[in-house]
Amino acid sequence: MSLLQRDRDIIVSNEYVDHFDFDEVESFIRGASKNLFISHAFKNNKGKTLVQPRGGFPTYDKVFALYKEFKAANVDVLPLTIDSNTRLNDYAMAKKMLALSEENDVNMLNGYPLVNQGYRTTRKMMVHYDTPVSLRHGTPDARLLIEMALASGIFEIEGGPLTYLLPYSKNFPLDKAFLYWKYVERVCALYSTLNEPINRESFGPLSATLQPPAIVIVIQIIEMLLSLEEGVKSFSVSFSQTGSVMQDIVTANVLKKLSRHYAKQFGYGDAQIHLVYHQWMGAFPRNKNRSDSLITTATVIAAMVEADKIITKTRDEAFGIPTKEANAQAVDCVQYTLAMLRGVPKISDEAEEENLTLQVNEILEALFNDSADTLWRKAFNAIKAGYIEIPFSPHIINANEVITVRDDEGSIRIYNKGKLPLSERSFAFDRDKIRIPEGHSVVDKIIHDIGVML
Amino acid sequence: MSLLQRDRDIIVSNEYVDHFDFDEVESFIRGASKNLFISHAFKNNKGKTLVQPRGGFPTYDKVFALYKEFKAANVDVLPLTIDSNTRLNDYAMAKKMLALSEENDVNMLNGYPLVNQGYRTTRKMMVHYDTPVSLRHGTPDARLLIEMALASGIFEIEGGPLTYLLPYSKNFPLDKAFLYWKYVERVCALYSTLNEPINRESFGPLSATLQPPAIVIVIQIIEMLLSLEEGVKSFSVSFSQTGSVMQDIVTANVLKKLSRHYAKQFGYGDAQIHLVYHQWMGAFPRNKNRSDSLITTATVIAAMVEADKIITKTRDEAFGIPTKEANAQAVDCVQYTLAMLRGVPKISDEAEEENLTLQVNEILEALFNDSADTLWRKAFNAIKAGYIEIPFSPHIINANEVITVRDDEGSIRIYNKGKLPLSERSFAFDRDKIRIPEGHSVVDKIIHDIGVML
Amino acid sequence: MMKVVTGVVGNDIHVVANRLIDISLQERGFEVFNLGVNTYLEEFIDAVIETDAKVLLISSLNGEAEGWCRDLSLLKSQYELEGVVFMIGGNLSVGEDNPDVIIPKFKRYGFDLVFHQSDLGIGLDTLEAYLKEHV
Amino acid sequence: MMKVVTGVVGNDIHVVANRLIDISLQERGFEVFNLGVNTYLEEFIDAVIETDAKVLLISSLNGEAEGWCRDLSLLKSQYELEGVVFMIGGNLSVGEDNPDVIIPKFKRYGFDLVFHQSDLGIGLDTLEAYLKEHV
Ligand code: B12
Ligand code: B12
Repeated sequence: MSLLQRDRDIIVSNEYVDHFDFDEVESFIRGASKNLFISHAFKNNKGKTLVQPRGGFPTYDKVFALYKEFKAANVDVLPLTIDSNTRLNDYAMAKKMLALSEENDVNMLNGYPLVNQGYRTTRKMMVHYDTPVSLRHGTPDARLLIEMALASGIFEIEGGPLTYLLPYSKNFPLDKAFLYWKYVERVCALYSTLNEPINRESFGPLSATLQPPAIVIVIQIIEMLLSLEEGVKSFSVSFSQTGSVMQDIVTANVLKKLSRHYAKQFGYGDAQIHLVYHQWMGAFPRNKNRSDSLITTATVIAAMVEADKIITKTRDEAFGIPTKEANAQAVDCVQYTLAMLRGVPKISDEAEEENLTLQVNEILEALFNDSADTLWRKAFNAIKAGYIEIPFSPHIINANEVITVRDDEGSIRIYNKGKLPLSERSFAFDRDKIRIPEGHSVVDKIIHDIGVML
Repeated sequence: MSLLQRDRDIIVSNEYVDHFDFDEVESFIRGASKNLFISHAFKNNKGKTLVQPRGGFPTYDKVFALYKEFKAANVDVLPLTIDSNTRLNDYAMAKKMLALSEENDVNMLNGYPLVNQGYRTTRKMMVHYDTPVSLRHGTPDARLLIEMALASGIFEIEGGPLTYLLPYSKNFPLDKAFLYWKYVERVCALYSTLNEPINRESFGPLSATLQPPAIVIVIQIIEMLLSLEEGVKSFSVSFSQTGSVMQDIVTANVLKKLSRHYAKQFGYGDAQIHLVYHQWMGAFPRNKNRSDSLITTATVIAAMVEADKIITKTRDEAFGIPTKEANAQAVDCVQYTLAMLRGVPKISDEAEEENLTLQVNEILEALFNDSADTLWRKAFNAIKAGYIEIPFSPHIINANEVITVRDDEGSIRIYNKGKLPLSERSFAFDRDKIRIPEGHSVVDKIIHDIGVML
Repeated sequence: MMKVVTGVVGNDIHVVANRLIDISLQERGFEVFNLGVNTYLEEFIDAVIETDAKVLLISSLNGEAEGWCRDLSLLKSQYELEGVVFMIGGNLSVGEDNPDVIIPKFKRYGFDLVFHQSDLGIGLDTLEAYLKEHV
Repeated sequence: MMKVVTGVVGNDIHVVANRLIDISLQERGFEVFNLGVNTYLEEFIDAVIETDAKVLLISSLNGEAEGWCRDLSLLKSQYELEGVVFMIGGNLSVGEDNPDVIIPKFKRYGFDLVFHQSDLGIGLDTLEAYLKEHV
């Protein structure tokens, strides 16, 4: 028995898990319908931006009904969003809340408690809908969760040691997160040899609040490399609407270019790299019609950046977990908009792209130059040293020195670079574009810039 | 008494018009609030795209209520859409239907019968709202109508001898239309000396169905020149969403450039020329949420082409005259979208713009070379000869030879050039891009291309 | 070939549907007399009599159909129009309105077949079925 | 300076509002003990006792407030917490819910001031007014 398998046996031996039958799972995946694999859809949908909502409810029946609604709206990829207790491996609380939800027909969880529900039950739904499903969680230690997901027929796993830790956790140890995600990558790689590849996706939106593109791209590339290192063959890098159309375009162009560049440089030129665009992930307006406008605007931008997949929001965003109807309506409108948009121009901005490329390369170079022996240790050191940090992280390891605000065009610019290893030149490019209105403090400006879509 | 004044006296002596007091009207305009003049708003709103809906109801009270709703949605320019009996100078029918509408509280007219309502009544509303109002009608003989409008405090007049005839009339004589519009221009020019200039606007959407940009631009320039010739100092050229983002951008760039170029060449370099963008004017989807998406998409494009004004549609478009609530909701969402959009890139396409410029110049050159002595006669001859015609005109003078379809990018291309005086080269540029799918007739393709937003 | 008179009633100039209706009727084997847009009820009746058409197919898009068509029964009583099928379709009211109200109303005005905001293909299928049954 | 303990309750990691609340409370002259996100009710109570704070201001954004706060009265009965103002705000339910249902519910759980999806400024104004009246 391999070392990995020994770990896996331990992981699934958990009081909240029924007997986990690895052989049965393997043969399920080997024979699974191609339609369950997003990697397959990417290959066969050349040109069409796949549409994926978010969503999850505590009970099986509610998720089933949600999927039905999505399918009627012509969804391309179904989501399975996990509740936040499961995200923090608090299966006891999840179990209690699931029971309450089932008894009282009220949602006491903000997502689907996949571990408590189990893979035998969940798989029924996946096979029934025969559509790619993406696992959305935000879990630093997702080992058990992804065993459950893959066994259920969910063949896209979102997240990564940085993107699911820095925005999603307060004090989960980062080194452990790296190791736990290594496990995830390995299991994904293992299963990728059985049928179509399992797709891994990084979570570019991070804390969704004034995230500078350079940091987003650096983190995307690190997580991509960590995944490809373990043998994953299909990977999606992602980012969310910045608030400036031009900055979205520049970010997409550089992210596409550099992710492919580094994959190749590290010897993974055979991997498929996809681009995912998240509709606005920050604070939404409290007017549902305006939210619809924001959603459509994001869709137009996704078409402009030629995203392989778009992840949608809903008109209920500012209020709470959306109803299935509101969620499906967004899918329908996004599909309509993508289908109706024609003659979308291909745009670029050389100076912006050059500087962003420079910033990313500078940070990555500092990271690669770290003396540690493995990439994850280099990344770990870089974060500890503050060479990489994100604005508005709840995590204690995050340096919290970098300050970003918007320039007059709405682009997010680095105001204080903290310990980011940026050259004077690449930093000045950003910094020089910032104008704090007279009589305003930087804090005023930050508050204003967070609320830019309200 | 001037010749013009003699005509004016005759025009307003009509059984449907109360005594028309020209002196009083003149002194009203002289002292009118600057806020009633869109020409003033254009000057002071540098950069902000003004938002104007469409709308009109038969009764005063309903229009008043409509305006209230629009103001709450932060409208920039109010519309006054005229019913179609008034458009065809059928004041008797308009009167009858207005009476029915008032008695039964049901809308028996699809707009406001301004002539029957009279300027004394209508002006009260305009002064009350103190906001620029734009007259939307579609009337070939608008002489009486515009006297009423200007006397009411409506200081933007849409239309022109071609744009309000070819799409809006079956057999109204074109030569008369030219002369009647000359009257309109003169009255507008006259009043323009009293206070801020009266703005004239041409109606670029035409029949809103597969209109090739070259013809739209040619017609915009002709109407602009005819207006400036008579002394108008503020003019808006316009076009409607083509269905291809790139074609919208190219059309806007060429329309802006050439309208200014010809205004200057003809000696009217002092006139203000504005660009107006109409949200999709063709057949709307019968799904209101999708209509909202179409409206937002159009708004994003308006920002990309840097329109001075955008004219909005509503989610009710496919169903009927919109409710005031639906209409105001569109205004609110368009304002939200314009305000929230940041970092919108400036785009162009050299090859497309060069060819479109060539096509416009070729047609205009043929027109200018006509031996007639005045511009309107040259234009009249050009239309009679089929040098200018629009697809889907109900008018008997329209040659109906030109056929247009969309290319694979959604751009409207000339398939059959009829008698349009296009060079082989500029025609081939369009024609070569057309691909009729195998097994389809051109008629199939046309029907498909009309329904491109459904 | 069965003769059909068609056109758009009243002060309505929406021509796009009219062009498509013309083509569709021809494709279905009718002989079409298309009076185009902006045609008054009397003109339609005259054309039906003149051409001896079996079907009068009226379009209205701009919402003003009612005002222009309420006198149909009157006209029908003044002329010999037995056996002619009267059909109307398009967008038959100003603003959004309920087909359950509109359709009976136009039937009362004297139309045999009424289509409010419905598909042209379905409308013409219904016409053909109706003709098979009644003529 | 009046002491306030604040933070985000339960397994909730939405930190943006928490940062703004910290700044706003300081600007209003409070001494702030910010426990940050992902803080359990017991930790809040411990901090209130330790710092002798007069206000406990809890945020919850991810919809799970109810599950984490229903035991407040129990805890209040176990510790000496007289005179402490208990306040909660943010987005207090999963999905869209009626404030008229939510606010009384959280009051029953033992909160003095409850704000569901309301403006921070108004919430803090109300707090200050409440403090003037009651303390
Ligand atoms: C940004 C964001 C995220 C970021 C957070 C990054 C971070 N670490 O902070 C990311 C992407 C990581 C994230 C993750 C998740 N999120 Co989130 N997120 C948002 C979003 C879009 C904006 C939140 C924000 O920063 N707003 C800006 C701040 C300034 O405003 P605010 O938080 O609303 O706070 C204001 C007021 O509420 C008020 N206020 C707050 N506290 C208090 C207290 C008092 C006393 C008073 C008076 C006022 C007050 O003042 C603040 C300033 O105006 C909201 C939706 C929205 N609002 O548009 C969803 C939202 C809060 N998230 C939600 C959920 C469910 C999640 C997840 C569980 C994932 C999921 N299932 O989709 C995870 C959370 C995991 C976890 N363990 O909690 C839901 C909550 C659902 C509900 N209540 O029914 C929301 C509403 C989205 C939705 N409609 O589904 N999220
Ligand atoms: C293009 C258009 C115009 C163009 C027309 C150019 C031209 N000469 O044809 C322009 C811009 C000039 C225009 C002008 C006006 N228009 Co217009 N226009 C439209 C629009 C956007 C599309 C119409 C179209 O071409 N559709 C494509 C064709 C193929 O579809 P269709 O016309 O709907 O016809 C289909 C069906 O109805 C059906 N059908 C039609 N007839 C029949 C008959 C039978 C028997 C059957 C079975 C089926 C059938 O089959 C067709 C094919 O599928 C519609 C709104 C919409 N539908 O999205 C408004 C619309 C028809 N217009 C409208 C109005 C009011 C006007 C104006 C009065 C201006 C105003 N007040 O805004 C003027 C008309 C002046 C006049 N004298 O009539 C209103 C009508 C309101 C109502 N019914 O309540 C509409 C609905 C817009 C709105 N919501 O306000 N318009």
